[in-house]
Amino acid sequence: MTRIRNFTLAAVAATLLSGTALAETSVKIGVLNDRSGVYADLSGEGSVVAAQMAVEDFNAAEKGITVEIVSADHQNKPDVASTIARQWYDQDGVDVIVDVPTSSAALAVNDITREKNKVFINSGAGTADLTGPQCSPNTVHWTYDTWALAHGTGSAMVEAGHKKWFFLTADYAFGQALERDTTAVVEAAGGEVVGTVRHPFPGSDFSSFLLQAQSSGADVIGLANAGGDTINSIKQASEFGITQGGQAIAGLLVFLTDIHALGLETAQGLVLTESFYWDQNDGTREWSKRFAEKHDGDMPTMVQAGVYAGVLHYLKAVEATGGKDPTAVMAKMKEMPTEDELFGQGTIREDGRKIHDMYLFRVKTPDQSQGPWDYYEQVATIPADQAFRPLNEGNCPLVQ
Amino acid sequence: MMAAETRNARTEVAAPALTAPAGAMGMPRHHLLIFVGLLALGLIGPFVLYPVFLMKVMCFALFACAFNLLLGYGGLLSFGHAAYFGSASYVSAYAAKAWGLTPELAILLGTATAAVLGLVFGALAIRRQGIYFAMVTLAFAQMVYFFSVQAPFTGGEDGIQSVPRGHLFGLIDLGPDRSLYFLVLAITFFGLLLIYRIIHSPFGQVLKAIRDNEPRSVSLGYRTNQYKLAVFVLSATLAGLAGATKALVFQLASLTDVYWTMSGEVVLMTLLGGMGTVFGPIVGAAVVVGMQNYLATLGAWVTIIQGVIFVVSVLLFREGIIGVLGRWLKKPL
Amino acid sequence: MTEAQLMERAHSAQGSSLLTVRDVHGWYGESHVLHGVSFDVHAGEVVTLLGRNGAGKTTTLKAIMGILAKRRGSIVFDGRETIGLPARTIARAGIAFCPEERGIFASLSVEENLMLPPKVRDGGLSVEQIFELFPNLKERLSSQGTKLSGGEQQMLAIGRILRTGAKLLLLDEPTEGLAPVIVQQIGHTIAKLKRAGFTIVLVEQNFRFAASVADRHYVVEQGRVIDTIRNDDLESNLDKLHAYLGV
Amino acid sequence: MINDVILAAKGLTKQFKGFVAVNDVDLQIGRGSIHALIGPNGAGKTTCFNLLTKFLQPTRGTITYNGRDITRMQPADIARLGMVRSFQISAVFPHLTALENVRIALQRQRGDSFDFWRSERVLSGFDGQALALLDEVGLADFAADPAGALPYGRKRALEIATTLALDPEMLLLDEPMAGMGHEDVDRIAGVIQRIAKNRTILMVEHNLSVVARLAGRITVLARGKVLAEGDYATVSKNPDVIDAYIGAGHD
Amino acid sequence: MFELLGIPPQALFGQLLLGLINGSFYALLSLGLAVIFGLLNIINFTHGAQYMMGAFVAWMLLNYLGINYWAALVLAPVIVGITGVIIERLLISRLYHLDHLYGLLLTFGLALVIQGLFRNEYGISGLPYQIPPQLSGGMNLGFMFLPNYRGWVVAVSLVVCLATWFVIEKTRLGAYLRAATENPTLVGAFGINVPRLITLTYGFGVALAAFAGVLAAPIYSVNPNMGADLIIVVFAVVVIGGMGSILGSIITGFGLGLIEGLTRVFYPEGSAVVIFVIMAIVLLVKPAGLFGRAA
Repeated sequence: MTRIRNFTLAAVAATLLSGTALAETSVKIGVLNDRSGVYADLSGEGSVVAAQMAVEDFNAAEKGITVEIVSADHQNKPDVASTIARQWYDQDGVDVIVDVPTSSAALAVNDITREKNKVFINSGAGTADLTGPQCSPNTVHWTYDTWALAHGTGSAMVEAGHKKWFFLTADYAFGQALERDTTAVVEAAGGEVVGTVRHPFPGSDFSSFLLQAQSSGADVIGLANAGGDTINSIKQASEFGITQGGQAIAGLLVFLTDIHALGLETAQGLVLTESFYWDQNDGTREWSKRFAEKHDGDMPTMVQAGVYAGVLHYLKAVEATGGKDPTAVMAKMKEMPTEDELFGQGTIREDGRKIHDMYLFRVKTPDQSQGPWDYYEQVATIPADQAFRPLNEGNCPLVQ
Repeated sequence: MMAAETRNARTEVAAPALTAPAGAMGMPRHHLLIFVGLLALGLIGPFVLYPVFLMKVMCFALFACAFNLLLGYGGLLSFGHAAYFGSASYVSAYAAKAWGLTPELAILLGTATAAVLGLVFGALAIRRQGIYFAMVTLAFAQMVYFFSVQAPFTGGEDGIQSVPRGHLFGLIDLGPDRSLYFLVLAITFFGLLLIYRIIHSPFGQVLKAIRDNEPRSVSLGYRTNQYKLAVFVLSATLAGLAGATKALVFQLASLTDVYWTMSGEVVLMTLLGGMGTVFGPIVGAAVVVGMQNYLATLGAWVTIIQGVIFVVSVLLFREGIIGVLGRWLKKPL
Repeated sequence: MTEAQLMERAHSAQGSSLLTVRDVHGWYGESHVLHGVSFDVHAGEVVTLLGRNGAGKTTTLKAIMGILAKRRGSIVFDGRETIGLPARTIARAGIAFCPEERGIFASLSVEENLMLPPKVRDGGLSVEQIFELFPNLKERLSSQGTKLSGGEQQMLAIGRILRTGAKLLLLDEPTEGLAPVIVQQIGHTIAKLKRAGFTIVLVEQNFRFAASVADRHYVVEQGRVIDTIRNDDLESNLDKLHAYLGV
Repeated sequence: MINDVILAAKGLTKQFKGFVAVNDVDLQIGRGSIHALIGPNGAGKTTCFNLLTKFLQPTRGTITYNGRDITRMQPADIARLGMVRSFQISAVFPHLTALENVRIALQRQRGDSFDFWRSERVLSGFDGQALALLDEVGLADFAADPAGALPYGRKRALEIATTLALDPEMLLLDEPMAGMGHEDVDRIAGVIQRIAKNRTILMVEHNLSVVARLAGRITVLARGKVLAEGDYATVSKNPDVIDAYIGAGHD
Repeated sequence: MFELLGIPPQALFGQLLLGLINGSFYALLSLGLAVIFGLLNIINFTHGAQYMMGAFVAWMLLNYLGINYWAALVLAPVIVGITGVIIERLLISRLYHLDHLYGLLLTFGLALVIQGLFRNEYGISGLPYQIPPQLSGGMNLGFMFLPNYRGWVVAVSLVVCLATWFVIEKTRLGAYLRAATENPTLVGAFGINVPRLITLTYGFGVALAAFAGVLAAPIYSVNPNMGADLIIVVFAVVVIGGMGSILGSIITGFGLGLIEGLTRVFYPEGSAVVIFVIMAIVLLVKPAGLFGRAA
């Protein structure tokens, strides 16, 4: 079940040599994500690489912390995720689970982590419920959530004059949540929703729905779906000349790797929100270059970046508390401000929400692109204090 | 219809004495011994292996045995048994979580749902035979799948999560894995004994006759469609029992349980263990679940291995593990 | 009379043997139907297999044609052992089969049915010659094969194997269920075919018909050939035959 | 004319795609008789048989059994009325023992039993009866053998025992002698003769000597129609029948 | 302007046309299944995987060998068809003496293997395959913008379906096929190599699936699971059509595409399930399917 990446560094020797006073702590990190499915590229092996980099950059060994990283494939299924998480906690001595894309899997791991009192640092999943009704004292939601994406993309698009929206929504809980959140934002910003079509999930042919969107007179078509559905929608939108026809496409959950798969020819002009892009500043570029060297030349996604930053912050808390007691470590993580090269400075809120800036990007045209992985131009920054759902609106029981 | 060849191969095997030496419950002694052995394994199991894993094996063993009742003894290959397994899992999860039903009631409700679904789909599906029957059951299962994706109560792709295990009869806390384990063991064992009894009941006799030669059964005055429907419903119900129990074990009901690959998996378990044998599906389930558990690191290779097992079983190994074993021991298992 | 004597008598009847069947056993599933059939057919002659229902006549034809799944013994056609060969190879060697149930394909038109069997060698009849034999067929070319009357279907079933160039025709009860006038027509046809040099093995229940077309008759019972009667000797053997055939 | 008619068909017709297999057949079977249905190959005997046993639905015509119209009934229900058929190829349950084969039929007396919760030991009450029936057809020693492993002739015997277990009022036998050796033919003929007491039997049979020996009344079919009817002597002298069997020459 | 159930008729035409496009895939796939079923009596569960292989082979030809779409349209079906021939000779041919359900199980296992192998090698996010330049862009039909490629899909599918129908119904080879479907023994007794006919038929049915796969590559993402869900819908199409006739499978395929297209307008949530609902109804009324021969 667990791919043991024997990453135990010669901790004892290191401790003796460096002569630090810290008592030796051994930590086991489980990277649980999609390794073969639709999210394998945006999380997958890259997240393991990111976690390893965090351990290295933190110099764990020198600090007397032995770190072992294990990983497994949850196949985007909540039952598989829950089985693995259970077994990791019960049998394999895993202390912290990181990444876990796919909302259903994340919610499952969220539950088990609380039940077993361990630590869960989510980077891959979108559902804002993790810090809303389902919030847990044992969970940190690091990278993004649907509220942030909807808000970023929705408000920015309306501000840019795209007032009339048409939603192409995957007909299941996640898609509906995305649509609902975005609708609220659009309407708050003075836009209107002129139509919605709920497509079966998963779907392969979206032409019929796109045609309905096209004839709706909307300024922008919001894609409230994910993964393969989004890719196919964008592909077919380009085929039907939607963007040439003057309508904009807003991907509500699109990742760098999706753009990579689609190619700029198809994806150009798409507007999307992310919390990290490799080509933002020297810090991100330097780190991403190191990442790419270890990962077949692929640039990191924001999910992988979130895994790095999350693991780093966790290790800092372990170091600070001198142990790995989950309650103490969680308290420390929330107390300490976060700081890393990728997300800059930030905080972790009471409900587990990691707070940082979000960015609105537009996908470049093939002409604008300088080379491989040069895909985004930054349109706007959504400051940290506006990027995420206000603490009191999430219905998180931890927040009184 | 199904497995005619397999069974022909077995005819030389099965030469039970006129009155088989009967142990308790009218079982031949070697069957009784196996049941006792299984029970012993079940009791020792959680002290040796991870109990949650064992519970999963048991749920799937029951599922596979229920499926085998239909395929191995009814001669009907359903390619949509996930529908009953999964819908029961959803209903019991929802009943336990949203209505706060006690676990035994939740399981009962889930099982009853599967029974009703089995009755409706079965009544339609038995109008076709052979490959058509398989395809029709598959298509019905897809309808259940789409319904599960879209119905609000199933939670779409999130599934129904954090299902409370609750207190059995309102008394015994099932939270700890161990206490739940023994409930699951009891349910599984009850299910297996019931299936055994069905196979060896007057009804089971007629069933085997219909499987062997339907026109002849008709000419003897049996309304064969009613028997086929009855076994379909029984099989769906027991599959539902397995699904409902699984929902409590994992505190989760999800789309995986109703997806068509689940229907394929149960066929694989049965085929691998030995269809038409009493104990084969248990072994098949243990092997398949164990493989999924311990080979999970191999990623897509698990699917490939499963596919290869399918192909090999069909080409070379149609009797399955227990079927072969039974031939060696010259005793039907 | 022993088998060997029988064979000898048969041999002396005409020239060289085109088909030599020796001790052929055959099974349908688990039921052992042929128990050592032996007989010969000489080039250019018409022989019948007579016998009661279930005696093994049809099975014998199927064994020769190679479409009986389980068969043993020896069947030599045109100097070549065929017992182990698949039906298609036997067909290519020059044997053609017209089954009892006629085997007209419902999804094929009359023309397609007629043109279906491929030419295996030269010397077959041309389509025009077949139309001469069976003028009815010409008018019904485009209709569905099974829409023809029973007699027309039989003509089609015989007609289509004449095209192929096969030397030996195996006809299984070509008169079955047909009106007398059609039976006569088929009898004429067989006579013409004989004149055209075809060798024919005929399975018949219709004894008078058999008598009117054949050179020799083999009597089949219990999966064996138990007697052979030259057509010329038929009158004198009538009582014996009636006993054999159970009428 | 037959006085006490048990089974009657009127205007029975079956059309298949494009051809008429059974054409306007009238048939009357007298109670307690052995009635044979004969005719050359392709005469429509088996089709007729399947129509009477409801395994095929007639295109036209009516069938009455004991004065009751059964034209639209299901085959299983015909059996419940006491009219049971056999099959041309042996129809046993190969994976059940010979005893269980017979018992399946005996078990029918319990009605449509869906009692899956009961042990099959409740059926052991039938074992004595089943053994007696097996004994009757000379199969007592094979009671515990799986039926599939029996030789062909014994399978046919087992089939008869199974049929008898229902104690049918009327038996329909589809070529009971098909594919049998001499000794078997005699044995089965004997069995049929024995079981015919108090029963009506309608049989399709090719073996004319068997028909001559067993059947009191014979209906000859040819090309889907009734050609002649009567006892063996009458029928065998009928020139049409002789023509149909022996056939007309072409000159 | 009048509206039909709240939809302007122009929009309706557009949707019908799109339904027809989807129907093209159903028709091609169910035709392949019908051809294979006719002669082999096997429901080819691998069909979806073979459709996927068609798309992947096209992708590989382009990316590894630089072979363009047009050549791939011919080459990929041939290549995948050859793998089908190998599968039939090596595996399926061993099952003809068994119950047909074993064929279903075997091909199901094969589908798992093939999909797993592609997943291992290429992941699941999908690979890009561009619409060939000759077919990019589209035309404005007034009531809708029809991408040229979609138009091409409908046209070429219709042509291929009709050509297949023609070959099977109107040629000598087709006569062999139909005859062998009815009575393989007799056809063999005429000197025709029936086993080879069966092998080639399987290869051809598979090639049809692969052809549909190549057609699909530029509009759907090329991914190992693309056939897995589609094939189950096609099974339903086949149950509705009834496997009876070649023309039946074509008509049912296109027809159900249209019905599904309409559902997308009036009740989009139900569009994935409408075919299964129709199947249930057809089963109730006509168990043998619309064009099926009675069982």
